[in-house]
Amino acid sequence: MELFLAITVGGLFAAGFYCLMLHSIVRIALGLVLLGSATNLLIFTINGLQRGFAPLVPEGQEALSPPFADPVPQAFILTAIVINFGLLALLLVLVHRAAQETGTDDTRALRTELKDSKQ
Amino acid sequence: MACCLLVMALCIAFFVPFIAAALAVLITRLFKSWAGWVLALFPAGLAVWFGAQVPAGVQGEVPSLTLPWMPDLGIDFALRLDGLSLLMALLITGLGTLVVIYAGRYLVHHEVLGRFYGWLLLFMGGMLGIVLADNTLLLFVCWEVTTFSSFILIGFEHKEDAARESAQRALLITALGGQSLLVGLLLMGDEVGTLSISGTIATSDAVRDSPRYLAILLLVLGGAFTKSAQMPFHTWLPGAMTAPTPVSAYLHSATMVKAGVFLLARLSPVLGGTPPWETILTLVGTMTMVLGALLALGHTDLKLVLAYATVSVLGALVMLLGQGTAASIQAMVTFLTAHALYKGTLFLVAGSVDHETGTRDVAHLSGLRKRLPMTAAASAAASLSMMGLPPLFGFVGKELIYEACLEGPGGWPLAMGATVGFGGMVAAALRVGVQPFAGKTFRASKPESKVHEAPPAMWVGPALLGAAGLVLGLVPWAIQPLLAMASVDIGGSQAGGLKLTLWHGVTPALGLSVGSLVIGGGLFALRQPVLKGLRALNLSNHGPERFYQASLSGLLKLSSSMTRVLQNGSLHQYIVVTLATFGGLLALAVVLRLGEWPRGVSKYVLSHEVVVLVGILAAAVLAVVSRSALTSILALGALGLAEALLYVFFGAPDLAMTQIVVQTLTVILFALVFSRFPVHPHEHRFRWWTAALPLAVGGLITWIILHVASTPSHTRLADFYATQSVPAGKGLNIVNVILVDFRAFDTLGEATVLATSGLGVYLLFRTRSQRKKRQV
Amino acid sequence: MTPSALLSLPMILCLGAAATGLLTPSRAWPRRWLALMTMVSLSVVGAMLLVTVRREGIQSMQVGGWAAPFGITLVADLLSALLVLVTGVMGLTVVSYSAATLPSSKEAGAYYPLVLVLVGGVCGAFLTGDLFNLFVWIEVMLGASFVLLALEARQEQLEASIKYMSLSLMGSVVLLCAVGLLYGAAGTLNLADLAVTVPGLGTPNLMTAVSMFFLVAFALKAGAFPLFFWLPASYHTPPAAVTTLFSALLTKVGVYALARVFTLVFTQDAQLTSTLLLVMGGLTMVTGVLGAVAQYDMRRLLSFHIISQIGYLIAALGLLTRSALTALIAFLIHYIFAKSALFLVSGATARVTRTYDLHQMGNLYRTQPLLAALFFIPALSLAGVPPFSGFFAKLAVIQAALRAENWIIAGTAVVVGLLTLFSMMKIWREAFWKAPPEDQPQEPTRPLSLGDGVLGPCMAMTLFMVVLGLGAEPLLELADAAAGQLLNPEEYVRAVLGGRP
Amino acid sequence: MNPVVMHTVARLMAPVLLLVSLVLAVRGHDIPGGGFVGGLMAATAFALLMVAFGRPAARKQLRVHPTRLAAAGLLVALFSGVPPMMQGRPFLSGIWARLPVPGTDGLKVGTPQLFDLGIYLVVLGTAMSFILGMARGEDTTAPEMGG
Repeated sequence: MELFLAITVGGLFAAGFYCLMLHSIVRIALGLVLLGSATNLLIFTINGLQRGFAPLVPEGQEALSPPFADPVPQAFILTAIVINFGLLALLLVLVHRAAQETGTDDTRALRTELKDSKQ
Repeated sequence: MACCLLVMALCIAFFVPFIAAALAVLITRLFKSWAGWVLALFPAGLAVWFGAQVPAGVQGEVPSLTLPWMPDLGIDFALRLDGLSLLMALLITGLGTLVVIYAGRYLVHHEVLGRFYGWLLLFMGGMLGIVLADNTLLLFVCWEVTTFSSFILIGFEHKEDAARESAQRALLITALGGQSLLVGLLLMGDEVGTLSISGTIATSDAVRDSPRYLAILLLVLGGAFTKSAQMPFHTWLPGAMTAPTPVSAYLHSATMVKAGVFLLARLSPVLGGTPPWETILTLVGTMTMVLGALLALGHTDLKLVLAYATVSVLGALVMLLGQGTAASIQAMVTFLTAHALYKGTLFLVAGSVDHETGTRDVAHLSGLRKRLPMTAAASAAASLSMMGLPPLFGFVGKELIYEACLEGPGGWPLAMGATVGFGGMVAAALRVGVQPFAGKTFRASKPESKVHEAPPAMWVGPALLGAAGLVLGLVPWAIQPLLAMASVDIGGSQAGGLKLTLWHGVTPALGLSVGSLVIGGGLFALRQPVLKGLRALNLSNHGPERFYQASLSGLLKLSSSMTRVLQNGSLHQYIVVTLATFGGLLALAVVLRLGEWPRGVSKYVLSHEVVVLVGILAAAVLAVVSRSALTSILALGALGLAEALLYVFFGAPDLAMTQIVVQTLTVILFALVFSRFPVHPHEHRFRWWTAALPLAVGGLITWIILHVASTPSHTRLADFYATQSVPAGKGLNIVNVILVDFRAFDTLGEATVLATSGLGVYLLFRTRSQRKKRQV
Repeated sequence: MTPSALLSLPMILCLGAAATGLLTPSRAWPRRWLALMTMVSLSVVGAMLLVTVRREGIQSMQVGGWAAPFGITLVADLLSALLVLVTGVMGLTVVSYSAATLPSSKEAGAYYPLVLVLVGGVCGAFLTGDLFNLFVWIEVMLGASFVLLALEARQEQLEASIKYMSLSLMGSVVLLCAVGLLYGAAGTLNLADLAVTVPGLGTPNLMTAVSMFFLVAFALKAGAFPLFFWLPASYHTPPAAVTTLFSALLTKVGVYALARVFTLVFTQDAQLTSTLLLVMGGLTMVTGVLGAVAQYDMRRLLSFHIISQIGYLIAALGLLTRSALTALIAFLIHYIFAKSALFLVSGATARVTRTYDLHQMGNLYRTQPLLAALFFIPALSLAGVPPFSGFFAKLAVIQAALRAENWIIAGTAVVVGLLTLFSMMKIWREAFWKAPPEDQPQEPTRPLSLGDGVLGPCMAMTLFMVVLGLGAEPLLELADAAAGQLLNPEEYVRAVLGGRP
Repeated sequence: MNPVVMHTVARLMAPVLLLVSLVLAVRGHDIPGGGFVGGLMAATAFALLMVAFGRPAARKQLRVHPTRLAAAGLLVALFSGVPPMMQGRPFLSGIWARLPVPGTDGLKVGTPQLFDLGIYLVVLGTAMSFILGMARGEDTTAPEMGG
């Protein structure tokens, strides 16, 4: 399974990076979502997968005995998902505001940076 | 005890100019037009103190102190007052006193006179520090103090373009040399294991025998030559004449430009006496001397002529150091002193003439001696000294030079070169020191009645200096012990035994002296054709000057074109370069270190998992290639759901739940943003060559994941949590216990990010609606 | 107070004050004073931490009481403690400058809480001993910086924010991958635990590959060539106080993290990684300073200089000798102060001239003497002119390069110093010396004085520079000790893991 | 949809959603769930109110400004780590107690749960910032209705 998931993750990375290379900010944001998913799956895969067996201790027991899925990457991913989501929302609002100002989401419209170095 | 007091006094002497600089603005404000006299007390006091040290110095007493300053870098606060230092210190403080008095009058109405004094005294402190320092880096620190204070002084009339231009040029050239010097000194320090100058001198063989000797020598010479305006670095000095005249007199003739010569003298026991040293110094020095003299004749501006003549003299001094014989060192020391006296005078005289008549172009000046008698007398004494006529001190110095050339390895050819150089100087002296004052007809830009003698503050300095040249010429033995001491400090005991006499008898040197006078007289007589010829040649605009201009504009061009290429405002390009860098580094690591095929990765897969994986990839591809925004968004949603399914299959229900919720919200957010503005139809078409880079990076990441996945999995952390979650964490859901207990700190940060972005979103929308409101 | 409490206090203080600030009424004064008080306390905590570490060695604390590597560890070695102290001082400087310069409507808003969050994130990044936690604190810091940058929502700021965010988030993705891969390869993310575990894994090649992810991620945060684009694209848009805060702290976290992982975790393939760092550092120096030379906007010029100075730091890290790391730390501290002073002065200049465009300024040497002095000293210091802090810092770098016989880095450092001087003097010539352009109405401006509150923070920074220049020895000694700790991880490991091997 | 039906649905569903969200948050320690998902669920309840009754009404129902809610949540989460420091234990150490609740063998309560409650509030506040902010952003053409 790791083999196939690794290929999928690579594919997701490729798709995400491809989106980043497009001239549209919304597509860039979309690419970042894809990259977020790719990263989460990477973390999920990385320390070995376990079918079934969620890391929940059965009621009344003191400890969980193997086999069970590694809870550590899950905790990492949960944290990462939330962080990604928060920052993505911020980015989208920025895109939204910038588009209101410029009327487009094309990155080529974002060139006021050059204003003074042309002189 | 007495020794202790002496050392303390030395230490205080080091700081006096800095204290004076700090007080300058205040004192100027308090004493107004008397400020010059008051401030002059500081250098005057120092001069007296240094003068009082001469007898003890002659006895062989060398006060020194070493305080640890930055032992980690090997920098000590180390001072040492040997003969060479003493001579230089006397020149610096003595001339400094006169210049401070002079400037008080010269710039009396200037609105920022206080600041001017501050910078001038700061410079004096740096200069004094250079000559007193016994640690190469302390010397360097002071060296740079003189560099940037002279930058400000050159650009003192800063609203004028020429002043700023010259200040920048001086700074760039001398700072370039400074950097070179720094590296040289550091390398030298590493060779001998100390930065102490006297320590280095004691183990000088280590430097000369080192394989890095040549590099060290060249780097140090880079510093000395730029500071002392040797060819081809001389171009900053004539430009520096935009500084007020007192500054030129002080920095650009008597002190700062001598710093380079001083440094060479100081280090000649360490670096000198080798074939490269002799060759380079003699060659560069002679060339500078001759060219400087030549260039001096091509100008009629008093200060420019003096500046080029100074270049010429600096060349002579360097040439003498290159010879390295006892005689040449003695000649160097003597001539350095003579030059400081007469050149200081002539600059101050030029300032007075400019101040009183409103011009300093020789072509428009003559017959001033009646209106400016004191100035004229000082000028006469100084220019005679410059010409090397007896009974002035310049004559003593010049005779020594000829003798040294004849005796030294350079022999007759060098002596001839010196004669030609001095011939030029004679002509220059006639032009600046004699021509404006001589002649019957009065000529100046103002009517004769309006031109009168400069105020006392402005003639006392030149008069004293001129007189000093005369007195020392008549009684040279008065200064002989001091100069002898300095010679010994440069050339070792074999350079001792200096004998100064005014009359040597009829010697070959006297013949050369006469020769140079004849050449000089001839050049002066033919001054008009010479001037025309030299102007036609336009020497100062070729060679180094061109090079400086070209490299400056080349730098600016390089800079702006590089910025246009790199930081061109295109987010697309930024992303591509960033991605390419990432991919490139990954490829490097994979090619160099991780080339073998990953083994032992599980290939076992269930059919429903394959379906989900294919679904994920298909959704991703759809999201990427679809031209419809809606399709892309929906594909994103589908992708999230498929991902959640994977989490369910592999034992992560919390993850699945969160993933579904978050992905739903993401899709809603995208939909909202997309619905807000007309997304003009995306012209993007899927292109394989655009996809090559992302695919390569994705492939590399897959490759690395496979390698990681082929290592055995680690269960240490998971086992701990599985056994501790219930007893210690009081929770059955291990993932949740990790989030709120084992790694709650992460969650705290996560919550902060979330709250911050919520705040940001809210604020961004608010600013918009507020702006709308204001518009209404 | 116990040392362990000291370690968590910076984050508790900053985040607590940020949250409390948002709960206070929307007025300027409560939020301003809360921020000021917090920064003062943070500086005190930083100083206490530094003293404790200096006296008793590296301090560590297990958050939640879970032994490393199972919980999250906070660790303060000399470098961390020093950086926390500097962060506190910078926070105080920026807050007091903000109080003097910002309109009260802005002060009453979310400005101070955001600054506090940013500072808290930076402290967290400096103090954490866990790589995933480092990721989290970097995101905290980034999140706050995104909002601060976009706060006024003018078009150029929106643009700048979008560029800054896109590239930063790309870096975060790489960082998260790096962390994930390292967990997969080593089974732990605790730095001390990694220092012990990694050599025993027997997969040095894999570690090299993983280290590339960290290199890219942190070099991007640090603003190294060729990953610095976000920096000049954004730093010239927010108010001067915000730019100062960013320039003082954000890129430093990247440098700090690079130093941390490449001295503690990825030491197996030092040949390759050092070479990469050296190449990167050298090119960063050169491109940064060349970028600056052509600029005529004061803040853009200064922004490019951030990059060139980062180059020195990365090159020093690449040399990886004790003297090079000493130089790195001394340089880092110097440069935080120098750069901040210059940005603060640029803000003060803009208050007087109402522009950042050098073409439009002039004659400030006469009209604003104090401002001129407060520009001149940091400018010289940045260019490495003695006797200011920059000289000794740069000297240490050059000396380290010479001793390592790396002539190229030494030469580059020297030449870049010269070009830095050139571009600083360009500001001096244009803004302070030349006559102001004629179309610029010459309104008689009163010279700024210390009483205005604008120059106070500039003055403080400049004083630091003079003190750190003439009295560089204590800093150098401290930096040397800190470099010793970096190069000998045993003490770090012992402090975190206790007796456990 | 018929506004009356919508109002009724919202009035009925919102409290239920809030209740479920609290359960998710509190029980998250033992079963899948937790402060994050709980907070989002609560936000959904207010979103429902907004859809039914409009933005101002939802804002009023929330009572507290959303950013202040998030700030308060952050403060709660931070504060849950402070009591152990008073005992000389590290920040964020768990303190547990068992409340005697009749009919059970006691209800366990602890600072980690308080922490999770803080997260719940942060998420609720943030989600409401998004939702209310977006809703305000939406009617940029309409005159601002206060709030």
